Amino acid sequence: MIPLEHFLTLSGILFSLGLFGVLARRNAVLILMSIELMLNAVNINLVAFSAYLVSTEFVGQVFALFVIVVAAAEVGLALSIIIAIYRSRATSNVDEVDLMKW
Amino acid sequence: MEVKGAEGFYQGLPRNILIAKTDELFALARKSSLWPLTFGLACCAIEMIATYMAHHDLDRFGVLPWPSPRQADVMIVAGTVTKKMSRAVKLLYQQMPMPKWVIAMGNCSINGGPFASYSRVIQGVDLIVPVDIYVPGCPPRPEALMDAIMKLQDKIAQDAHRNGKAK
Amino acid sequence: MPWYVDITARVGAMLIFLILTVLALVWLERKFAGRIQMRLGPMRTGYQGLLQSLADAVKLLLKEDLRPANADRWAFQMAPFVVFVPIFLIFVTIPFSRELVIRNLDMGLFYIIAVSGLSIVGIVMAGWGSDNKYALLGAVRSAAQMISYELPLVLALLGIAMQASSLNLVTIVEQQRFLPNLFMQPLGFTLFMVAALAELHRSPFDIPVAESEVVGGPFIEYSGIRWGIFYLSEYVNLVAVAALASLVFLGGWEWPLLPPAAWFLVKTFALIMVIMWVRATLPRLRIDQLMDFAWKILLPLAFVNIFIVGLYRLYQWPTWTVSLISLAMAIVAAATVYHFPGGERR
Amino acid sequence: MTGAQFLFYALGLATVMGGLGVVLSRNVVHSALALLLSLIAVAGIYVLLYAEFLALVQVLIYGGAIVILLLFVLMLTRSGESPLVLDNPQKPVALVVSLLFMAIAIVSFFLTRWKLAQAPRGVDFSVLGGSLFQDWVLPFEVASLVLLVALMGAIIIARESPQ
Repeated sequence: MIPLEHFLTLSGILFSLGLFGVLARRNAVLILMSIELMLNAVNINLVAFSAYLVSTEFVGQVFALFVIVVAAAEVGLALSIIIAIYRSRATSNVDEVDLMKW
Repeated sequence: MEVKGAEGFYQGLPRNILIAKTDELFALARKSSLWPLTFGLACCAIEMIATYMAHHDLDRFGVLPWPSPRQADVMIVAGTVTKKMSRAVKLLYQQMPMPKWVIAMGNCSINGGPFASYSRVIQGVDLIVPVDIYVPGCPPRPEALMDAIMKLQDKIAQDAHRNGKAK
Repeated sequence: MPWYVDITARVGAMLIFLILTVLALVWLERKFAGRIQMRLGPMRTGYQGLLQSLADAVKLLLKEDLRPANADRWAFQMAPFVVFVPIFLIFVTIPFSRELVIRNLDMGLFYIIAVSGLSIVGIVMAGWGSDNKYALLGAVRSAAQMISYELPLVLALLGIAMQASSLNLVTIVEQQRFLPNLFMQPLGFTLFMVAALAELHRSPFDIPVAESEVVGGPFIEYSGIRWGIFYLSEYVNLVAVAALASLVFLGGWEWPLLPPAAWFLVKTFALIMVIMWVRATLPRLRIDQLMDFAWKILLPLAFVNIFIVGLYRLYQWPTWTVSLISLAMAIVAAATVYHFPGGERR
Repeated sequence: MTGAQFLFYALGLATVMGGLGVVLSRNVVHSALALLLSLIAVAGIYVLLYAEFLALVQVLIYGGAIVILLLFVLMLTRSGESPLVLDNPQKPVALVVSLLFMAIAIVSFFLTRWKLAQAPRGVDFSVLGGSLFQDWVLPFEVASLVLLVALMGAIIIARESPQ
């Protein structure tokens, strides 16, 4: 049997990889991909909890399902925003789209 | 088939035991499945198309026109090759994977034909690519093209046979 | 027998069966299209050209394996396998008869839908990795088409799953012992077959690989055995879709007289012949017509199909009413498409 | 090592390699393909956690749809010719932050006392479906509404010329 901690460690590594990607990357699509990694790390946690922990229900799987739904919606919307930005600015570099910051 | 570095391997073996026979077997497969590149340059192309069509049906020989040079075995140069076009023809030939063959169809592609004295016309496609079979005619009839394909099949079989025997 | 020997034997047997079937299908398609076009098809290679596909296969194996200088090494060389493996994985759960199956999964239908979507990635890899504008164009067309047509395909299968209350293919087949789903849901069958043609890149939806527009699409730069794998996977996909349709719509092996697996193969090959017939008959659609057709006609019809099946399940209607409504809808849809063909070119 | 353990470590390795590919690759399309590898491996991990349905959903949604969408947009925006454009100047900081987070998370995973069940177990697919449509029907409907709104929003935002 694989200990629960190993699943959690895997998800921790995956989450920090996603965090690194979000912080270090400039391209908007790459940032989106890193966010997907983070969501997946969370999903691994949820499913592992639902399999290993004491509970009569399996809320973890249901939640993971909803996370996937939200991820799909998020990707669709974000990609359309990226395309709109690319049309008006000819760039998908998030550091160049900072007009609203000051 | 030209394989660099394979000579040493061939030399160490007695003739005719295995390599020659497999070569001939491969040639059998190759000659039964000659896929020409789909392109035509001038009026000969019309005859070539007629040969592909239902009445003559080149599919009987396993000849299936293919649009991309990467998947083609035979190049049928059907028509006048102008200087401007010659670069494209040469490029297409270079893009085809080995082993590959060329059929020069019609007088224009053999030696310039009626345009033999024109400076803007290549005086025979064999000046730019190596030609295996020449089909004379202006344009040749479909039967002539079919004959050329059968000749090419014979040539492939004979080449394989000869490569196995004499060196 | 240890489990790994068992699995290897099953998968190997399936692989050999598929390769032989594909060789036979290539020959069959050339003969069949030839007969339809009043030609003979392959004649010279073996009796009636029976060895033609073998010759083609051997020739492709021996051809030079080219890789364009600017192609992306990794994506270009991996793409054929990324296309082939998911399509082959479909066959893990396709039952030829009740026992003759690699592994009967409880969620077989959903598994097939999920896995078959993966091969799009391989096609996009091929198109992008080739560094060729036609290949890229073909790959983008292919991805758009496959994503659009996956929806009606999945929704048509959803109708079946609702009716059978199961995703297990064996259960679905056994429920059709008396009445194949074809007669129950003619609309669903029509939707499935049309969407499947698009998924298979088959005429009249062969826009991604159209020779006259994109010169063979994503596969343009491939030669030799890698191209052969693409070709193989197109035909394996054809077999997979026809097998799936014969399982969920035609009742698979559940007919008397012949042995079960024979019935299954007969139905599968009949469907494949229909697909070849369509290919030899119809011209190609335009890309905007293709998208319009998926989103404005097939998708609403798929919802209607689900609605009808839902009403049937909820109110326990007699079977014939559902068949009649479904058939009427299919006919109305066909008439609509016939009278209002695709819009004008913008 | 049992088969399941071997499978877990292989899949975990694939997941992490894919993740590394996403964040380190210099080619955006390679990043997307590495993301696919990682996500498929995660689907395998779901199978090890007795969540077959979720694994299939993962393959269908991520492999069939999301990665394709990402590839599409990468090709439409043609971004990232040079690695300079891809990475921020705050890369070292990001490295430190993420390593720190990883350390804290892993340490806390091992220090926490989990209320473990007798054995890891899954849930039958039909039970999951029943629960989804009975106990969770409101979130389910909200989720479908979210998808619909996102779909319409995406079409409106990405449309070329609003007329």
